[in-house]
Amino acid sequence: MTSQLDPLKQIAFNQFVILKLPSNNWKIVELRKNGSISLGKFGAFQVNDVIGYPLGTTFEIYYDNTSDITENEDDSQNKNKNKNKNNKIPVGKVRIMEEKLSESSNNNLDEGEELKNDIPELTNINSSENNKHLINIGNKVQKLTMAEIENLKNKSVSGDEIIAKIIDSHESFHKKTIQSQEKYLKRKQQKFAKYFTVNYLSGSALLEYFLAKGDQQRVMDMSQESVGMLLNLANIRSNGTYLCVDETGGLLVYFLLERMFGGDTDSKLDGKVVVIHENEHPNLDLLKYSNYSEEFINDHVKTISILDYFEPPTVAEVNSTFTPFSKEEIKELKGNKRNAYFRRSKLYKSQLDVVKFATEVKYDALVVTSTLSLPSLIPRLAENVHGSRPIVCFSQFKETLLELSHTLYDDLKFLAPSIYETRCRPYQTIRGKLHPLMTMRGGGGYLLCCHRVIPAPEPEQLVATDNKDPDVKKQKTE
Amino acid sequence: MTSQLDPLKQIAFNQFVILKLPSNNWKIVELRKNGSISLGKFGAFQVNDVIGYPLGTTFEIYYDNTSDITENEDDSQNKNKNKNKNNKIPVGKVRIMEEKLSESSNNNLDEGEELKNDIPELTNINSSENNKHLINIGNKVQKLTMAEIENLKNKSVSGDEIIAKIIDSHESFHKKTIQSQEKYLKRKQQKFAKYFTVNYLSGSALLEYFLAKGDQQRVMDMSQESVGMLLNLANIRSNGTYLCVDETGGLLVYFLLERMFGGDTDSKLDGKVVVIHENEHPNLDLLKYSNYSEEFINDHVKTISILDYFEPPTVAEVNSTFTPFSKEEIKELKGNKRNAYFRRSKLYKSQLDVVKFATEVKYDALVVTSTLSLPSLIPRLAENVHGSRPIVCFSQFKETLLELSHTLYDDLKFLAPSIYETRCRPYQTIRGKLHPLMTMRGGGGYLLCCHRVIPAPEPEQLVATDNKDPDVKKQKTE
Amino acid sequence: MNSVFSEYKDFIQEGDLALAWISRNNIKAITIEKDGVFNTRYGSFLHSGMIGKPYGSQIAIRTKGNNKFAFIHILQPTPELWTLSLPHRTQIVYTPDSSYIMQRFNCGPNTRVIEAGTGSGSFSHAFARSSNHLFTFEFHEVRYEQALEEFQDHGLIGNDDAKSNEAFKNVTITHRDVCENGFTIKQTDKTSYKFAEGEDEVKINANVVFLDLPAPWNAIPNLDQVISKNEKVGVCCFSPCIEQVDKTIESLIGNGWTEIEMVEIQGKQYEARRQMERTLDDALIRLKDIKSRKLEGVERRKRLLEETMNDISHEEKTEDKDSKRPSVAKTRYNPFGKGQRIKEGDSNYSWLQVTKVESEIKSHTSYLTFAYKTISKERDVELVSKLIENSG
Amino acid sequence: MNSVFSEYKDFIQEGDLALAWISRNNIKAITIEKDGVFNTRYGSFLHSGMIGKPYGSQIAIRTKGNNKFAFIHILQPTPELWTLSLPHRTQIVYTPDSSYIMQRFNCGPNTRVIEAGTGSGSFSHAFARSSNHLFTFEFHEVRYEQALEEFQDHGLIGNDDAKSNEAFKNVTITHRDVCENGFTIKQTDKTSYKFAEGEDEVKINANVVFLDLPAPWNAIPNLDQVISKNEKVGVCCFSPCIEQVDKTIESLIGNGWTEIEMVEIQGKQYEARRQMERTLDDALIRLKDIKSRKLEGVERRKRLLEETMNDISHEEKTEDKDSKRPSVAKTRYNPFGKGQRIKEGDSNYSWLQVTKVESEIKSHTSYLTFAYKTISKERDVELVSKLIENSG
Repeated sequence: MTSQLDPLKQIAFNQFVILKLPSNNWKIVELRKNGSISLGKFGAFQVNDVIGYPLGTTFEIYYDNTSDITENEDDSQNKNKNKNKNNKIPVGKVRIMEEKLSESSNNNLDEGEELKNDIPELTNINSSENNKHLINIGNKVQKLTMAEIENLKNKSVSGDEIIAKIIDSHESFHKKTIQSQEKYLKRKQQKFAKYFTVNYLSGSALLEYFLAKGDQQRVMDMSQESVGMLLNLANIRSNGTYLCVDETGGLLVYFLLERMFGGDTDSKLDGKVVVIHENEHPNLDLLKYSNYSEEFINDHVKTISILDYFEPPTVAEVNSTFTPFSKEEIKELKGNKRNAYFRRSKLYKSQLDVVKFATEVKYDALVVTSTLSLPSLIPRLAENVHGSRPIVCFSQFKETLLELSHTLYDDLKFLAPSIYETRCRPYQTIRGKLHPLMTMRGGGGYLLCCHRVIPAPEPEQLVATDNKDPDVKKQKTE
Repeated sequence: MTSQLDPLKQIAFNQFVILKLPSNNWKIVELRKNGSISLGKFGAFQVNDVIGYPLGTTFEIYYDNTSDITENEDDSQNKNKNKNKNNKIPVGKVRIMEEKLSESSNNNLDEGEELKNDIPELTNINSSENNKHLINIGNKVQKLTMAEIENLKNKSVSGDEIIAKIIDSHESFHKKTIQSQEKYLKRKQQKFAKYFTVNYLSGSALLEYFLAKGDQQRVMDMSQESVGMLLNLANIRSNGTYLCVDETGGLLVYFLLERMFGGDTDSKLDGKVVVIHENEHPNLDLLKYSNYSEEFINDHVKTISILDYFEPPTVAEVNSTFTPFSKEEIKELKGNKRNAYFRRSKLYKSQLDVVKFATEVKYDALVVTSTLSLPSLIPRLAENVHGSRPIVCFSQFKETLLELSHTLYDDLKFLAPSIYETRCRPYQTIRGKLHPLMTMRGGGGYLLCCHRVIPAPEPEQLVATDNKDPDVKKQKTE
Repeated sequence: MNSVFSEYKDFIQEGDLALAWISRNNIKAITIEKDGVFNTRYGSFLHSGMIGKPYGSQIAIRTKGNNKFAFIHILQPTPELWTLSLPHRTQIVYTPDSSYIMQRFNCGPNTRVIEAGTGSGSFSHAFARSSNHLFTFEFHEVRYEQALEEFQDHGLIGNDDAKSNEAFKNVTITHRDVCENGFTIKQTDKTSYKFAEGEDEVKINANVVFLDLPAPWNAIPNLDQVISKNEKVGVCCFSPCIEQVDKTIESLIGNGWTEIEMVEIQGKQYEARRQMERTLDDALIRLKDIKSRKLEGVERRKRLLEETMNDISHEEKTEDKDSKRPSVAKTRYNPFGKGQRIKEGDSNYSWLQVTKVESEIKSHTSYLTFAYKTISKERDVELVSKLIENSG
Repeated sequence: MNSVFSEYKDFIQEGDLALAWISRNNIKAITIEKDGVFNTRYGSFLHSGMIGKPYGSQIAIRTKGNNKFAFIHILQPTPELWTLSLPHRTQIVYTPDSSYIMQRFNCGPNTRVIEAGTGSGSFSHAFARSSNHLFTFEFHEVRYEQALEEFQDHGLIGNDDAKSNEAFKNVTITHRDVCENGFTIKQTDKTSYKFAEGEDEVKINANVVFLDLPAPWNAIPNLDQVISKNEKVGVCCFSPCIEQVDKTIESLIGNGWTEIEMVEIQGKQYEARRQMERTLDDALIRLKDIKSRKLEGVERRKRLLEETMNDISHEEKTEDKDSKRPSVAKTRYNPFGKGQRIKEGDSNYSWLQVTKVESEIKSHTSYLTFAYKTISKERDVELVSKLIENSG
């Protein structure tokens, strides 16, 4: 194999990446050789131009006269975006842009506040004088017409240059208060800036993508901090075999695989995730965004329906449906017959896998994001969890975990179920203007964690009376 | 009436006040003329010596040789404290002491941190050099013996002076790190300082007293912020008539009266609190700490058992039990007969009050802190709440309010029940070392608030189908 | 003029300021007029249909277009409801903060409050309810005029600070930059205060101070002139950024304020919801049902195929099942109503009660920095002596 | 030596480091020895009774003194359980913080981590689990020695950073003041690293950096030498005070780090409890019962009194009832078990499930300041050209 790009570090072909746009929106794209990607009002670029740079790089799109402004042929993934009049976005060139200093300047900036560092001519006058003489100005005093701005946008000008021109032509800009100047700049930057950041499509980025879209329900209102805590509490390692219920369309599995294999499709580590699903077919759609090969997924992810899992066939039953042929017999098979044999053989092996994962394997953790009633589900799934291994359930609602917690308390096979809440509180991280963001998404869900244990056989009657705590109360070491 | 002290502003006789001690403990005492109050290891003082100073003043106790060190006669309230060997605490003199700059220095200081401003010779070296050469020192290097310290304590020396001496005699003090020096000082200050602050016994102070004692259950795990929000959401004013269930031993009523009358027993405002209780007798014990007269309480607080409230006698029934005498008849009554008549007359009037408050009065708010099942209690109590008036329930557990919330949602007499959580997060407020306190009490409870409304008679069938929101969905003003 | 904020009213009357509750996030202030109309997207509510009804009444009309009904509730304003009715873009001190500040200062009929600046006036209403007098200062002239008019309309403006049973009219608003010019109010000032004959300066004697200013440290030195001298006075500074807190603490220390403590208040609101209880057993039965129906279909198709063709191997027929599934309903047993629109709480299903926090929470409003000061720590020795001598 | 931290073990074996779970707040590390004894207040647990049992087994003994049983559970350590077993006075990075940091950095088998300082080593265990290699630095010599020994005992120390299926031994600990002397590890250093022949300096190439230092701004300038050059590298600084955050941001900006964001993590833990459901109707019946029994008592006493005395007025007898109440049980109907000790969940009563937060919560641990840096934003033009030319 020749020298290759490392898709975990560099922007590589045939990789899904997530783009961050000036509007703070996210866009997931696949990087196809010779393709181009349209970002709508933020311009369009050639995929080849960004390949090889480190993941996380921010590019500015610019248009100069020498460059042949090719019309964007548009990827299928962008079709919906371009229904408006100008459905051919000119494809520009890209150059590397220095990132904003503060995360807040892109993402988490509160209304009416702007990164001071970016705009050195604005000083922070901390006095009530500030907006005493505030003037209420609209767009009227703006001398550049929209047509002129559009023209600038299609010329060789960067977003920052356009903004500078707008400010120059804005009569009363300098009469505005600092705060409203900042607001104005911010708005204009978001409107005209043509830059994007190519980020690694981590589980967290994928989660953020859905949350930013307002699609909380799809990901069960899970937060990054909750899933991080789930993975740690479940002691997820590269070499474990984990039982999993995932109602987030594969996002939980995406997270598990990332933690176990680092997103590396060539990983030689041998961990496994066994996914139990309540419908006929599993829904792990989101794995399509991962860079794992089909082979990798077949090796490391097994899916079994609850019916097959809880009422598996016996080995004898499976064997009765299929008799492996000898090598010679296989050789003799031709065409359809041969294909049919291999299909049946594959089905047979997967049925044997069902038997194995449903009856033989003891799991190293049970991790669940499910809207099925947990008191009915968890104790039965936990049967095959090895002693001392963690059980971690995520739920959007504390009340569902409360129910579960009481059920597990009353069962000596579970040690000390506890409900956890973890919340991340981001700050506007600008020196001189530090404070927590004024608004945040609510929610984020809750976790229940306990350990599977094996009750001592002897004195059960004594313990059973004490359902709050399976251990001796007040017992202390000397 | 001659010039008097204002017990809302100044330390006055026969007033309950709450003392703050150097240990950050609280102590409630009544200020009896010519009495003395013992603070145990923090000394003792004469009540007369503190009378007339503003509430909130901090006093230092000192002992000089000229003062006759009278033995503390000890108030009944301090009896338990003094069972140890030295049950006569010498009564010292007091002088006004300047308060600590930061609340944190008394109260909320995290382990291992100390008010820099107090100890100017300590500088904050922000380097990992700090405790590189940390020496583990115990009490061994302390040259003053405990006896010597006790001697100093009984002499004319203030706490700060003792500490200075201890530092002088402490060989390795200057070898300690800043942090451990601070810790050491803090510990010594708490041990030897003899000062106390005389605070107004507000509802919040009384609440804090129980919380600091670890008596969360007694006050239903209520926090100051929750009760403050309850009073605001319930729109408590000086001129309302409020229906109340108080399972905190009168603390909620204490808060209501404070908000309504400002703690002023001479108030001419005419608000009323009607307390419904589930036992034979109401428990408003904590009102004993208030400075209200019996007359004031009789005028403004009415207590009715749930039985009398929900199944009140009729006016006719009450009238049948008692026939008022004419003035002449009363004049003729003598001795026991006369007393008995007045007792029966009082009972009669209170029975008429029961009828009035149970059947006639429309209340201006319903405020409840009760462990009775709220879905069974609130709708019935709310019958007599006037339209547009708030209903606010405090509960230790969100789940009890959740139940209630569903019940009220399904009833058109209640508008938009919502559950509120409010939490105060105090900071270590020391310049250069600002951060939220590392640990806090959990809990604080939850509130449910809604407004009593009067359903429109006509189209009930339509509304009843929409139990989530009695209003038209998506309806907007133009 | 009556104040709807200081008196409990039973019935909706002409001239009242009332709140029309359309939904949780849509509450509008209306003044009740005989011929008034309150227009909403769904139709018009005539004020005449409200007058005379008790406060809290639900008002129903037939909606435009279809034959359904639309409802609003008419409420008497309270400071808290008033706050909710303000447009969210206004800078507002919300109830979790305002109620905590009021509680911490034991606000009640003896409290004399200074507030700077007035801003949207939402906190002013709450302070007015629970104080002897509120002195509020606004440096922005237009906002001053607006607030003055509003407070007058709301019946709050007045010198009446007697502890009486009358409706309180206990708010004074003054146009002032308190950082530059302090808090004293004189005859010559632009203020709502009505000076009495010979009265030259208002005796403010505040015991509670609330500073909602970008630079409170400039106002703090001016407080000594106007706060009560012989009692403990509290101040609270309301600042969004931590650097402001630091400068505030510096100023408080420099000006002799003590017991300095900064806190944050975090308020959350939850809605009661229901989540369907879906048991494992039901899910299993459902899968079995699907499986058996599928097998039936396969069998039937197999028979059909066998009847009509003979050239395709047995195996392919089986493998093909997915693409040629029969068109019968996929499942008969549907315990969770999959594929149907189930209304939350539908009584055909069982539900667990759950709480759901708002989708967007106010994670930060401002830092609250509290401090206290007692200017004079003297006592009236003569009075105290007299009290001690008196028997009692 | 096997690492109990990097391999799943099924059975308790001699030599294992195990955790004895006594209660939620009392978890002790023990090394299983043939003749070992684990002493608790209630009795002694013989290791021999544990060996050979599966991990997670409950171990029972008869308690001292009485004839009851005492139990512990024997668990295999995980980084999270290990953290719980540490004494609380130690400065520990707790799971809500550590798990968030690891998630934000997508920690996994390709992550190369720098940690300074090692401290209690609790976070080191979690990093070791999910990284290619962990380079941890501790400036305090005694703590360095302790941590080195502990990591060795736990089977974590080693140069093995191959992506293999073998037990990871992927921790290097170095004694170093990283503020003063940076992060490079050389032959001459006091370190656990085993240098290969001719290897003079460790190739750290970290892509994740965690700084738990009082003055991270002194260490930040030293990072460029040891972080990976051709990828985006993340740093997280862990500081309790806001002023430290400010200085950290200043330093990060000065040293070319971007996307700076500070966050706080707030973790809470809830316990499931039950609260008795006490209905109004039951309370009413109870009061009626009390009332009727009281009337009975009054009537009976009245009869008694009337039989024996004649000189007390009727009224007084009635009024006296409180002091001369008959001695019969006060209530017969006692739906809430008043005056009795009711165990939470007692099946004679009905209960509502409730959650209760810990009585003391960790309201603040530290501020987490994140930033990112890509030292080289070049691309290998030749390689990219080749890739583009290849058909694909």
